[in-house]
Amino acid sequence: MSFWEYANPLKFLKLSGTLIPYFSILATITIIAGLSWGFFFTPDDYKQGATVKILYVHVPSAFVAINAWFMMLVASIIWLVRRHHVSALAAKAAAPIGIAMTIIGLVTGALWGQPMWGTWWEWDPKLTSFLILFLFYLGYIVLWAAVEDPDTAADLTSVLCIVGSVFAVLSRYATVFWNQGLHQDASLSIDKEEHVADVFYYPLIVVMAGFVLLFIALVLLNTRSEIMKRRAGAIMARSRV
Amino acid sequence: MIALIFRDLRIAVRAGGGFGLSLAFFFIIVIFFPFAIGPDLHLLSKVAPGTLWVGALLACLLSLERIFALDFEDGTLDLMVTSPLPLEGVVISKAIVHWLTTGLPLVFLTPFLGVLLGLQNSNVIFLIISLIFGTPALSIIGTFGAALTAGMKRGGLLLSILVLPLYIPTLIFGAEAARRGIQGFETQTSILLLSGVTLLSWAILPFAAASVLRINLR
Amino acid sequence: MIALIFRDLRIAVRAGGGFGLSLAFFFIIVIFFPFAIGPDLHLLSKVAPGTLWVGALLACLLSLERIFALDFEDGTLDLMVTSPLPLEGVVISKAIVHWLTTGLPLVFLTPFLGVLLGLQNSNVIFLIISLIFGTPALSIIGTFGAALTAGMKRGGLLLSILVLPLYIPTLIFGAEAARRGIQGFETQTSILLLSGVTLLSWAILPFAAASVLRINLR
Amino acid sequence: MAISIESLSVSRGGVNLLQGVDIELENGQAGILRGPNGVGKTTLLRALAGLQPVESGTIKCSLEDICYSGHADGVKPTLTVQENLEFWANIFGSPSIREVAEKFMIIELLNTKVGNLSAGQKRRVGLARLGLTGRQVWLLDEPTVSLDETSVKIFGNIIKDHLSEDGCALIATHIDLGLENSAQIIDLLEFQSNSGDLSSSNEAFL
Amino acid sequence: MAISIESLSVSRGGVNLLQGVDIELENGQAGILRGPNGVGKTTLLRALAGLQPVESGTIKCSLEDICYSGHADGVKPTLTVQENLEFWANIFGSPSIREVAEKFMIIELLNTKVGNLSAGQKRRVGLARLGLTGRQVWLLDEPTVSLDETSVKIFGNIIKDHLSEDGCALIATHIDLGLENSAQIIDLLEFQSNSGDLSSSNEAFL
Ligand code: HEM
Ligand SMILES: Nc1ncnc2c1ncn2[C@@H]1O[C@H](COP(=O)(O)OP(=O)(O)OP(=O)(O)O)[C@@H](O)[C@H]1O
Ligand SMILES: Nc1ncnc2c1ncn2[C@@H]1O[C@H](COP(=O)(O)OP(=O)(O)OP(=O)(O)O)[C@@H](O)[C@H]1O
Ligand SMILES: [Mg+2]
Ligand SMILES: [Mg+2]
Repeated sequence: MSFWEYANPLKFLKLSGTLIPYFSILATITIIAGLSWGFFFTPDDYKQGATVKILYVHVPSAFVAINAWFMMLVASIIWLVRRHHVSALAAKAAAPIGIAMTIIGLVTGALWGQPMWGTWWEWDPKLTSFLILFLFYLGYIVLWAAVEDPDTAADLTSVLCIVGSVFAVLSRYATVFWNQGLHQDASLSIDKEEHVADVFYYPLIVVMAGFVLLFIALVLLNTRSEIMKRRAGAIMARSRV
Repeated sequence: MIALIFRDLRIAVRAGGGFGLSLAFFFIIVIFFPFAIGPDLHLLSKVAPGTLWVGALLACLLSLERIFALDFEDGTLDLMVTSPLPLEGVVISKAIVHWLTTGLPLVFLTPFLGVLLGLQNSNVIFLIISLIFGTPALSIIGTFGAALTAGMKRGGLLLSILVLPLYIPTLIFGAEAARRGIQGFETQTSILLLSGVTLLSWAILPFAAASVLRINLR
Repeated sequence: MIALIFRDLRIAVRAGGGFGLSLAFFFIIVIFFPFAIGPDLHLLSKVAPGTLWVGALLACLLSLERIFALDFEDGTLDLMVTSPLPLEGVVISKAIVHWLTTGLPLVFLTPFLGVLLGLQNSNVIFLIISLIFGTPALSIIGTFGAALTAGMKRGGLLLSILVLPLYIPTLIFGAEAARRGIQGFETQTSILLLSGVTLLSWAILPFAAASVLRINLR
Repeated sequence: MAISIESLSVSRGGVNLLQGVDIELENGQAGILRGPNGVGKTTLLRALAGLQPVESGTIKCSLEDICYSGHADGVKPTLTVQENLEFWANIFGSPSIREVAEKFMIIELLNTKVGNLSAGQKRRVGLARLGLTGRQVWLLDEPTVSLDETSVKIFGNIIKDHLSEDGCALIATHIDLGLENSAQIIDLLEFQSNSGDLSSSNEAFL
Repeated sequence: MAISIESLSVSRGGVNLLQGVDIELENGQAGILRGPNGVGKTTLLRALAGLQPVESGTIKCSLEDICYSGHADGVKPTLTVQENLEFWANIFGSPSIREVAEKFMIIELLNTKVGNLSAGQKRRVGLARLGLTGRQVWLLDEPTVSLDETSVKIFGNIIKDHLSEDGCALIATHIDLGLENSAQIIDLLEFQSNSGDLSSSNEAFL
């Protein structure tokens, strides 16, 4: 039995139906556990005070936002190469979640920036490329909404996603070149101690795992509803003839 | 007229209708300025009111082309002229729909963009006020421009060139009002002048636009 | 391909073809900034390179819609696809014509606008160089965007929203090159990076645009 | 409601196309405009509908009674057939769409978006507007383009119904509508002006 | 040059329109597609021209031999007739425009801007492109829309000439072209798929 069997919409509906409850429960548990650990059982930072706790929402949402785009890229390529409808719809389903996470990341970042840097916003490379990511999500979603025929829309958005990825990477380098900023460097790199202390680090890992689970659950859910919509459309088309 | 307004609103929110797009365009074009000017927040906040006003103006401009051109191409305009609806009513309905779908939403986005450009929260209010009083003028002037170019295929660029000069008074008074407010001067005069421009435009341009439309249909 | 280029150039210079309009738009939009920002020449000269770059970008943007939409509407594109001309060739011809009628003329106008914004004569050269290296990228990226929205009626606004994010690297490197040059820093790196973006775009986008066009015609 | 035209002269693009056109239609009568491509059928109909100025001559018919239908259908591709018809019904203040939709055989298409219709189906929607206006004088410019044979016949019958209710119709068409026996055939070639005649606005420069 | 289609199936907007279409045209033969509005004539022709994917079935005919002409004319309103034809002649590498222009009766219009032509004149310019391609298999979608009677006859003769030169043509039309005696009449109603058949992309969801 090959993995591609689940590219059949009906099989996918069945499988996702059983998986979603598990993922949602797991996600809820991990997020609640991670957040309470982070909120109530870690000390306030000596410098940042209690505001450091925004970290537990900010970093996971930013992480998911970036990786959601990757997922969409992979799904788009699969659609273009193998023409599995589920793949195209999964890409479509991930976009609103991705953009929501981007907005959460931006808002929590801004809320954090106010006490930390004394400003809501700074044109720092990381922030800027994050904002640019928001624009790419926006274009992608708008294109889906504007094209009526679902297969055409899937094709067009897939090409846009691939081309967009190239230009998103270029933009990232461009912003670095444009302004060397004051944002935190990656906290999950090898020399992590330098940035985020262990006490904050472990609960953060838990919350991030929770966000990833949540993302998977939401994508499955959204893909399901997209499939149902296509189904309803197909049934309508049949009855209309 | 009500029927026309509802139909146009309905078309606007349908797929491909373009609702929300001018909002997105406003957002994007405003955050393009930092890329062009450089990341210095202090400098940015100085040019912020002007940037936001130019952005709003461009967002209005880009959505003008749809106003009449589609109706012209598919023959609706011919039929509308021969219908009981007065052409002035058509123009006013179109301008109202344009403002509802473009001008008004822009106002709500302004606070967020203000933050990105380093404006103080308390100062954003001046921008909002100036936009509320100014954008209706942008809509009716733009409708007049759209009527002028209704007969042309893809006349978007020509339309821009015709309309932009007409936008100058609105832009000057509007941006001035916002800038004065932010710098702590009194803003009443500029707001008054701005409203004057708006009222004048709504008083005379519907007739001008209707006559121009009639000419374009021959 | 040569036939196509000549035909399109001929259409562009005919009445209603839009040649010169993007130039006029560039001119108008750049002189709008003083109205919006205020008459302070010192401030203006600081934001001049950015303003000129944004102006050039907008002028390119507004002329994109014509690239495929007209050919789509009157059926030419259908016929072109079934003709011996490869679709990639069509895309490249279109991008070349767009650059010749829009990007290149902008460069010639820049010195005059630089003066209006208080730029020193000796500094204008940096703007010109950055525009020469950058505008071809704007044309081919824009052609890709036009191909994406070819099937839509009045897709101008949607087109802008899809294309603008893709313009970011070009804008950043281009404006940066101009700014650095004017401030007396070395500009080689930014120019190199800018050319890199241009070359990359011309290398990959014709294929992407052709495939997207084929999809849109179904 | 009748229409009467006397020694009308119309121009297009600076050239005088038709001269001395006399047409007299009574209640319940149809006129069929014939003539080769480019003779000026479209131009004449647009002039009668008030969409274009006439050079000289008189038209006796109130604009309020005229309903024009041209090459383009005036329907919005993103709206459904029903929404399109409702809009025009609203504008003209006429009540029932269903009846008209039945007459024009688009009842099953009511909930389809116009953009998804075939050429002929779209044309039928465009023509259905005629039934909604409640106006008496129909000016039709090649109404049957793209229609299949049955639709053409049905449309012919619709026109006959309209005539029997004391309406009248002036139709430019190249094909047979089944009205030819009772209708007045007007060959526009008779009224073609001598080549070289210019419109009055061009004359002024000679 | 012949075209042969075997058990072709085409869809539009997620609905399967035609199924099991078998058409066999030999050199010098014309096929006339008949069928009511919306049956799928346009869809079939576009699929044959390679503008739209087919669901299943085989088409035996090289795309290089096919010349498609659709509802739209593919002429630029701001260019003159001559410039328009020159462009297509260039693309297809064919030499003489005059001959073709004479055949299609647009020789006096050569220096007129296409935007200033009447509906029928414009159509003739669009059709003239057929003569320039030098291709053998003509796929024509309602070619005679807006043409007057003489033009229709002349166009019928042009098609006959083309056939006698071993070309072939598949024509969707609602009106008589004068070819009906010799041509193969294909009624698409026979191939209409059962209502409720969906395209493969929609089937996947049921
Ligand atoms: C609006 C403002 C902000 C935005 C848009 C933003 C955006 C981002 C992004 C995109 C990431 C990368 C996540 C990843 O690569 O996995 C991130 C991570 C992070 N941000 Fe922010 N941020 C903002 C403000 C702040 C502030 C004020 C702080 C606190 C000083 C902060 C601290 C961090 C930390 C510690 C990380 C984790 C580093 C990592 O995992 O890569 N951020 N933020
Ligand atoms: N874009 C579309 N999306 C969905 N359905 C469509 C679309 N275009 C056409 N259709 C449907 O497909 C069917 C076939 O259309 P097609 O244009 O092929 O018909 P046709 O035989 O050419 O008719 P006509 O004689 O009216 O031109 C019609 O029923 C139409 O409603
Ligand atoms: N915009 C224009 N400018 C100049 N001349 C025009 C214009 N439009 C049409 N003409 C010319 O006016 C003449 C009459 O055109 P009209 O459209 O009235 O013809 P028609 O009788 O409707 O023909 P058809 O049967 O082809 O529709 C034509 O010879 C045409 O070349
Ligand atoms: Mg006509
Ligand atoms: Mg058809």
